[in-house]
Amino acid sequence: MSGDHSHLSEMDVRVRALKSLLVEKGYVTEDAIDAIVDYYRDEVGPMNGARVVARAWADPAFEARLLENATAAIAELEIGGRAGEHMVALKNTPTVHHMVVCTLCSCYPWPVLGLPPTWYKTPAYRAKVVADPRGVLDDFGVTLPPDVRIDVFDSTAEVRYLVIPMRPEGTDGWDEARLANLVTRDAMIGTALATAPA
Amino acid sequence: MSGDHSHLSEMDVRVRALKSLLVEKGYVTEDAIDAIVDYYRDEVGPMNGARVVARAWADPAFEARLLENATAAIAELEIGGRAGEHMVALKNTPTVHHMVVCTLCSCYPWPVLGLPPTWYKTPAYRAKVVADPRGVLDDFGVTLPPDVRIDVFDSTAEVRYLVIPMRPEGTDGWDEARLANLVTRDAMIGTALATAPA
Amino acid sequence: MNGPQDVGGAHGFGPVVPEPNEPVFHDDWETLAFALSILMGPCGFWSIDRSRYFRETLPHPDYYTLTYYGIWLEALERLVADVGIHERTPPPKRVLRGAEVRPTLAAGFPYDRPGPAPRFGVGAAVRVRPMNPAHHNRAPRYLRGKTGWVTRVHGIHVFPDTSAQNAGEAPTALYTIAFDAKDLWGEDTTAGRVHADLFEPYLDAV
Amino acid sequence: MNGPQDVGGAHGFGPVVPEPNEPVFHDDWETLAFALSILMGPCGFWSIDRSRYFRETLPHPDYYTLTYYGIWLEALERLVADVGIHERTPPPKRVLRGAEVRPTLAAGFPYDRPGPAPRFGVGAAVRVRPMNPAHHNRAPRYLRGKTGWVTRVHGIHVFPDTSAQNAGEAPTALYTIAFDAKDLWGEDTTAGRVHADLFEPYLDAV
Repeated sequence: MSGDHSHLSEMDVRVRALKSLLVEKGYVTEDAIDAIVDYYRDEVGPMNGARVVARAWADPAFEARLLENATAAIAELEIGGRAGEHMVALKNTPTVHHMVVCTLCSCYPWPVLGLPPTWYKTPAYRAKVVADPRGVLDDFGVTLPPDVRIDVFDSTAEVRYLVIPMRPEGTDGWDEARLANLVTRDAMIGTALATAPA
Repeated sequence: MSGDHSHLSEMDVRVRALKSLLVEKGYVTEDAIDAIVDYYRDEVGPMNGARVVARAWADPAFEARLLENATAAIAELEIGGRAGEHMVALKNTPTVHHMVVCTLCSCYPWPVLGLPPTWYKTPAYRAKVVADPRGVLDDFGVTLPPDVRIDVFDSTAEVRYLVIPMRPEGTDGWDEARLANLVTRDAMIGTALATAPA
Repeated sequence: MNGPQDVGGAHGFGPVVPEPNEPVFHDDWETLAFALSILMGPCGFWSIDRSRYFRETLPHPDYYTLTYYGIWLEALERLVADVGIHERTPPPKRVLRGAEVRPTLAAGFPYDRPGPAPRFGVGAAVRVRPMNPAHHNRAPRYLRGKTGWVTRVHGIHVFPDTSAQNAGEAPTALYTIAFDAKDLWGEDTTAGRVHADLFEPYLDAV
Repeated sequence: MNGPQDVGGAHGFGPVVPEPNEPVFHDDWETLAFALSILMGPCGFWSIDRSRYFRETLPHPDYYTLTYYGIWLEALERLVADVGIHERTPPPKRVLRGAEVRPTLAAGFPYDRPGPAPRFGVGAAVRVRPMNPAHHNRAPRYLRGKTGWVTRVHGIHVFPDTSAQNAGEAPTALYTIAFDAKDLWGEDTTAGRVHADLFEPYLDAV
């Protein structure tokens, strides 16, 4: 996590050298690089997952399909793809809260959440959450009642997990677009709750 | 394990500052520093353990006492002290070979072996020997027959272990001083065998 | 591979510190390291499992001080060297052109395969085998030797252990296994259950 | 403390590389770091267990890149700061003068104490408790949850967990426990048995 500028420069030199080699060999093209960066910077992100969650809150039949086969249900919203080929949705309840991690690397459901935040990939999070999820919630300023059971999902294969947070009180009759504004990235990882309406 | 000179200089500066503080506070004296360095550099080392092993080879009654109560038997040779208060001797046989490690830090039987070599304290040795002792022996150029069982002792408390290697063939009638020349440090840790007579 | 990547349950890494309003990429080199890593996938020179193996074989101090895209870059350099791309130009399986990127990534790369029927059903008690392979393996150390129960059968998936060794996909059943956190950590836990996705060769019937 | 020190069974640290004709100390700073660490012991400001705790709480990258005397020096600096020696001069239990060093070190500092009788005898089957305490603890991770048998009863010793926390010596029985290496590592081992010295509070009857 060095912020040392000479270090960054070295990384810059190295990645440019690698890019030149791979472009020269014909394995990578400039327009493909631009396309992939645009895609993950602009099109794919937590707004996708928020739409899924909002629909699940608003439509019990969709929620049932999401819990039965998340990959297919998410595809109904034309969301899917790399690192989301085998999705499972985990529904939080008043008695069970879910948290997702990849202790062995950085597995994360890209199509619904975008690329993972740095903290998700740190040894700090990966080490702590499987043994002390309440300690992690404390790091995020979140406290759950002691009788809530916390279930942690370690993404050790190609299955990817989306947490469906509990729908906040005071949102009866809200449409999906309005509900989606309450659904943060962290709420869909399990390190936060859905935002309460202002 | 950096050999970087600026790093060593930093360590030198830091340890001198600490020494000045502790001397000034009256907790440490210059003559005590000199005495401890002399003691561990010149008086305490594998030659002590070699005397113990040679006597065990030469004197079956001593060997029996060594295996029964190693601390007391070693004290007969006026050897003992810090990091050797609770000694256990492990006798290698044609069917069982012993190896000693401290996976959690650097515990080592100082009175009989002196201060540990660097490799004994490295993560490389500590990580590998408890699962793959034959791989470690291979690193040391030692091969044991496949039917020899290798027992590893992890020094996790204040008990310290001394391996009694097998007495080499062709040493009948040797006196203790001559036998002691065959007993190396590594043979008493278990990463080597006693030296065969030339 | 019981390497620097296997950190579940470790102490000493400090609290989790989220970065407010974190950008998707922090630096141009991270962006490029990411894009190159993804685009080399379809070329078919290595599997995702092999790329993970090359990440987890970085030295511990590097693994714990680099950013994650730094880990990716180091591994990508070593993968490229491993294939011999500096010396020769092996034919790629596929090269993604700009217009193909979006539809290809949106279609994804599924890991389910035809293969032998799963041995265990939901509710079956299973024990993760005690093991310590030096090769790539996706049974985290904190679960090895522990007993849990099947909560989901995912069908048949590519087996990472062989895939990472260029030894074939060897498709095998994949399960979600639930563990009582107290069986893992004794009293030293605030978790209720811990679930992980584990492959049939990692599991024994109890 | 499941920290950087708990490396038993880990991969990725490379082969063991002995140094031929290694000197006792490589540099003057190592000599001095060693001497200061030993001489501060009799002062009584911290136990050997607490000093180990201060070593194993170093950050992972530091623990894996420093020499071992570097680890000692870092810990000693932090111990001195923890006691507040920069600000005040707490009275030492004992200060070793030059002439006292040799006889004191040759006498040693035994860790056996009077205390309650051991619960287990030689041959008893015991299981190391599943646990993951954040405090200092001397049951290595690779043995937690594993079953072995008592091969030696060492009597009653200072309990490191409490001693490291300045919570008293709490003397308790110490045993050597033998484990079949296959119970620890499955087929991935060349060891026959692995033995460790474990304290009674770490053990359950089987």
